[in-house]
Amino acid sequence: MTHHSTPAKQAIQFDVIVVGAGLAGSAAAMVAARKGLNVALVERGQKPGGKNYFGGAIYTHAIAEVLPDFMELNPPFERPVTEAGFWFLHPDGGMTRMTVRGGKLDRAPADAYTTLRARFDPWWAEQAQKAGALLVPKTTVVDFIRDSEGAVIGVQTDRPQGEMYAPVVIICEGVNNLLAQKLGLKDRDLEPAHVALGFKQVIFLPKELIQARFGLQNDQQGVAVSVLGDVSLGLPGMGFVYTNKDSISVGLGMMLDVLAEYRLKPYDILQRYLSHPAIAPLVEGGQLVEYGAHLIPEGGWRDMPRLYTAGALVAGDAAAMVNALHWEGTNMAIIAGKLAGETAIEAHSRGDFSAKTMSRYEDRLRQSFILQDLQQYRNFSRFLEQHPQFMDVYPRFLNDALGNFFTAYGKPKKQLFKDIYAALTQRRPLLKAAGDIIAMGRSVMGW
Amino acid sequence: MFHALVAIKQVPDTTNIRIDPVTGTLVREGVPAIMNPYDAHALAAAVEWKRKLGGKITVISMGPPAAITSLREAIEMGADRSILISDRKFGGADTLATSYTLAQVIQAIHAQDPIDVVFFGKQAIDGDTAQVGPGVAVRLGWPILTYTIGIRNIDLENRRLVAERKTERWVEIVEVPLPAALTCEKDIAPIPYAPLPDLLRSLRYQPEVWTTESGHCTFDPNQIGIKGSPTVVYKQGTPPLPTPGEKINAREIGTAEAVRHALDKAVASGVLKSILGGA
Amino acid sequence: MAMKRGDEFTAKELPKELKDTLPTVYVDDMLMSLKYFVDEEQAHLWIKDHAVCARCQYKPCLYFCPVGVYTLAKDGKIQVSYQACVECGSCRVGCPYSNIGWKLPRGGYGVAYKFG
Amino acid sequence: MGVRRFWAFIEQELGQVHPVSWELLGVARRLASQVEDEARAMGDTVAVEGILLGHEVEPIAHEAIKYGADRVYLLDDPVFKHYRNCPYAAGITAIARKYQPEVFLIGATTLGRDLAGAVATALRTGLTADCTGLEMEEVKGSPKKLLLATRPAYGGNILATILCRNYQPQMSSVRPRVFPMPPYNPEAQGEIIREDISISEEEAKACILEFIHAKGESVNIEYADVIVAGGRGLGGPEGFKLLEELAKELGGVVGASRPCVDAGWISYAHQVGQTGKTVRPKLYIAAGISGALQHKVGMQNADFIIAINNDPKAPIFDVADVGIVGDLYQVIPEMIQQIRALKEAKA
Repeated sequence: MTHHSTPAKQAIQFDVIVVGAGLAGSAAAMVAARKGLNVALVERGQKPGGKNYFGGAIYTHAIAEVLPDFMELNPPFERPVTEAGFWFLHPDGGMTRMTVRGGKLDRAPADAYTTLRARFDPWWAEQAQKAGALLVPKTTVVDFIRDSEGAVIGVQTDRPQGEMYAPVVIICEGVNNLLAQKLGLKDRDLEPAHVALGFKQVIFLPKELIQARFGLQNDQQGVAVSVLGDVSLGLPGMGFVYTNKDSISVGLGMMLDVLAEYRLKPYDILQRYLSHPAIAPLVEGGQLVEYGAHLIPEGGWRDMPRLYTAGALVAGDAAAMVNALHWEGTNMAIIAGKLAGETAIEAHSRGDFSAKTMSRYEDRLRQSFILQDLQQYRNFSRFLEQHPQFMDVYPRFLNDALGNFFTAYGKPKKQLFKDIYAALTQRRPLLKAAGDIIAMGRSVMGW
Repeated sequence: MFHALVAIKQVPDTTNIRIDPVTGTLVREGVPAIMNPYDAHALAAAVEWKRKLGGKITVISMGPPAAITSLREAIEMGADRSILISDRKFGGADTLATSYTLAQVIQAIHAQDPIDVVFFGKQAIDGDTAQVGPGVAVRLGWPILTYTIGIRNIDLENRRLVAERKTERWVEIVEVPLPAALTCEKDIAPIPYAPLPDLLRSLRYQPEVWTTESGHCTFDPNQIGIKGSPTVVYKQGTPPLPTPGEKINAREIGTAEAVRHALDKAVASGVLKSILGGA
Repeated sequence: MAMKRGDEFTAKELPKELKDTLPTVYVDDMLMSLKYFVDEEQAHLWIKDHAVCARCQYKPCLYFCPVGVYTLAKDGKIQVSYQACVECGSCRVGCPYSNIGWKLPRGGYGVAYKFG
Repeated sequence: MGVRRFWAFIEQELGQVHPVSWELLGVARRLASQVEDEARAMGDTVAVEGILLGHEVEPIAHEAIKYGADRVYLLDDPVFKHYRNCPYAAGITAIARKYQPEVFLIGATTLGRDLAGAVATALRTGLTADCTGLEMEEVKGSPKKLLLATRPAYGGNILATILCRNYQPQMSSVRPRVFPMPPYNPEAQGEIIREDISISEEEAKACILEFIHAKGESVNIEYADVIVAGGRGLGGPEGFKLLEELAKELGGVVGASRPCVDAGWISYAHQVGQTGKTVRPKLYIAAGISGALQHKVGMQNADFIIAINNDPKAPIFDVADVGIVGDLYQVIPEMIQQIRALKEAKA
């Protein structure tokens, strides 16, 4: 922490410095720059998106809040999500599918689009540049500059003569929130039990082949599914499959503590998942164009840092804004970025960057779904931790039950229901199962 | 005051090119363009000497409009001025036409603002010809030192430069009069991690654009582009995929036998002949 | 029942028939698809104290790193080939002894995803 | 009655001739024979001629004749004692203008590549660099056969065949050790023409102050004939002592893949591959190297590759001429023994 009383002579001065040109950062920069503020959007990668890796799909309701006419600017989405749901993989090679298709999902613009971050993020940052923000690439922020009262008045980058000054710094550094920790907004680093390691392959396949294999008519249709059961060896984790224009993203996320304790190699698990009899035909003949991995802050509410201090705000993954159950993180990042940008505008109009003014950011978050959802699901990740059955026992039960249900093998139906009942109670006594359901209900409803 | 000119080229990042395993062709989809790595090290050397002697650096690049990004990156690395030489008429130029075009531009700049040293990269990683540097030097009538791995001294008063150049058998220390041209190996200088002010300046810098009609410099239409190029690509293909050699399993036939078999094949190929003291 | 730290950390074993379903994959094959701007001068990952690694019985870092940066040298020390790193942070967070030095690479260096 | 001259530059330094010079004479002879019939039909003759510059180097001219040159143009002058770009380029340009060769080949060595670019520009003609294929063939629209020069581009991912239509001479720099050595005929007869072209030291411009011969640690793996390279499979720095022993036995140097250099087992000067050096040895022995693309790019041009790895699936086997699946700590000592035995048998 370097303490400067007055900025250097020809100091590099901005109204707002945003750290990280990801979904939250570019949104914050766009909103602030639009109101005429002099914004520096500092990105450590060669270009925005180069350091980001996700499932994944982006929700357009959040984009629309920041950029209402986004469809006219033809955003580099991959495919609209016209089919979503769950696949349960059975260890015996079978699969049960529960998906929703068409109907509401066929609206245009769609609710969600599958996306590739190295293609989308540069476009998203470009909108911030068009609004007037200055994108400063290839520069890593390593520390803060604070005034005598400890208010943040700038950042220290790792470049020679690397100080940049601004009364408001918006931290969108991503899941590894070392800057938020350095600023004292969080007292300890991430915990293995609260973060999932996502690892995935992007596999090139000709468009027609993707459409044939996933039952899609054209490239204006796409699939986004969560995959449970045998995908993560029955251990806490969730797989996914997303169809892009001419590639598919196939991967999974597993709790880091599980990977560490069972000493599992992600690339072995991914290869096993890809060769599962229900998945292999979908990727067959494809060419690996990229493998990557990224942490997901599943802890949510429990791991959230303080969101503001004098002269600084935290948004996106850096603030652990992820709701694992609903696959939500990108929309929260974008809207939190927007609310941070609005707070910066308000502070500049008042000329007051104290913690009190900065706290308006948290008020805005409370009024939005972000803090309400995160608070409601605050116990969900602990619940999952304490009830691994939802990753192993119940998906297997569901597979067996539905498997039996759909096989007519000439026994009286009474026997069929006995078998289904047995398939559950062998694995989990009825009373305990009931308890699990209630526990899940409470953790989801936030009681 | 020291005035260096650095000629750079924007090239596809060949280390990033994927070969389509099925067709064996080059997959160029989305291959980013970068500053030719050898040119970046040449520019880094120029920046080091500009900082030592005081002065300025002009960077020129012949290429399509997209090359502007590399010319901005040159400002980030410490250049003061960068010029894009871009015109449809320059298209398809081989090394002879390229050396003519660059020499014309350098002479035009030299006339207004005398140049002490012209820096080139050893070669471009997409063409690997290493001919442009010597070609430009001949047209300017300046001495050229290729494969330069270090500059020992630049004496502006006595108009002398002393540099180290690497040949296959030794390293030569050579002195040449100024103005002189160098083609540089990567060892000549590390790529600087640019100070923030230079990076910010490069973000706002708009490189100059010289064309055949922009009036900055005249070009003989018969010596530029395809018209000025004696060599032309007659046909192009991919090299045959190497057929994998024989794989011997030492665990099955024993280490000694496996090694004997491998050495026999090596001897048969004639590779070991000169090594083992054969004729 | 969060993961225990330090000397209390103990590895668990999957049932054998489940473990046998895991293939062994050559991580280098997957890494070939990745583009890096390698910082030849500065490594952004390091082992804080090799003596701590020597005491670490289970060395989970050799397994859970998604790109296999950590390997065991013949002399028992942990080798860090930082060039393959994709900056996910798992090692910093997952090492039972928090014995891995981790910082972001210099601006512009490190992994550069082309798809993401 | 014209003479269609095929020229080969005889590269020598301190009296020692670079073997590529003889390979060039071999190629020039093959190209000349490809146009012999056409020339006779047009009433012309063909000639394979050498170009030699230096000081008191006449014996080399005689050697050139024994390797197939009909004639050698000799520029023997103190100014040419050590290779310097300006005097050599000026001298060659002068005699090329005088004798108008049809094809002019120069070795793609560091010296040759330095020289060829300057000469081609001075003669305002075409030059194709680093060729791996040369043929004289009929080309639509050309009265005489033309030189088709094939060369690698994009780091060897593409092979391009280049043509130089109406410019003389058609020049190309030729990659060493691609073309065979021509036969050596001790009784061959030929003519030596001394050209007295004097160039002043002032015109020579460059002046060499000192030669530093590569010695000791400074490893020059880029030009080594034999490289014994180690990878992660060695498991530790001591593995390189074993490779050093084998390399010494073969008069070669030790190379390494990137992971070893990062682990600090060996210095960066030894690194072969995309971020290290590109090498073209006669013999490349890869011990414990997986053979990731970034490494293969740097060593796939070796003449002969022996790969040793205990993993049969290792990608290195795809580019190796012969692969041994086994433990390198057994295979390498055995190889050292057998090579010593081979050397004794030869001595």
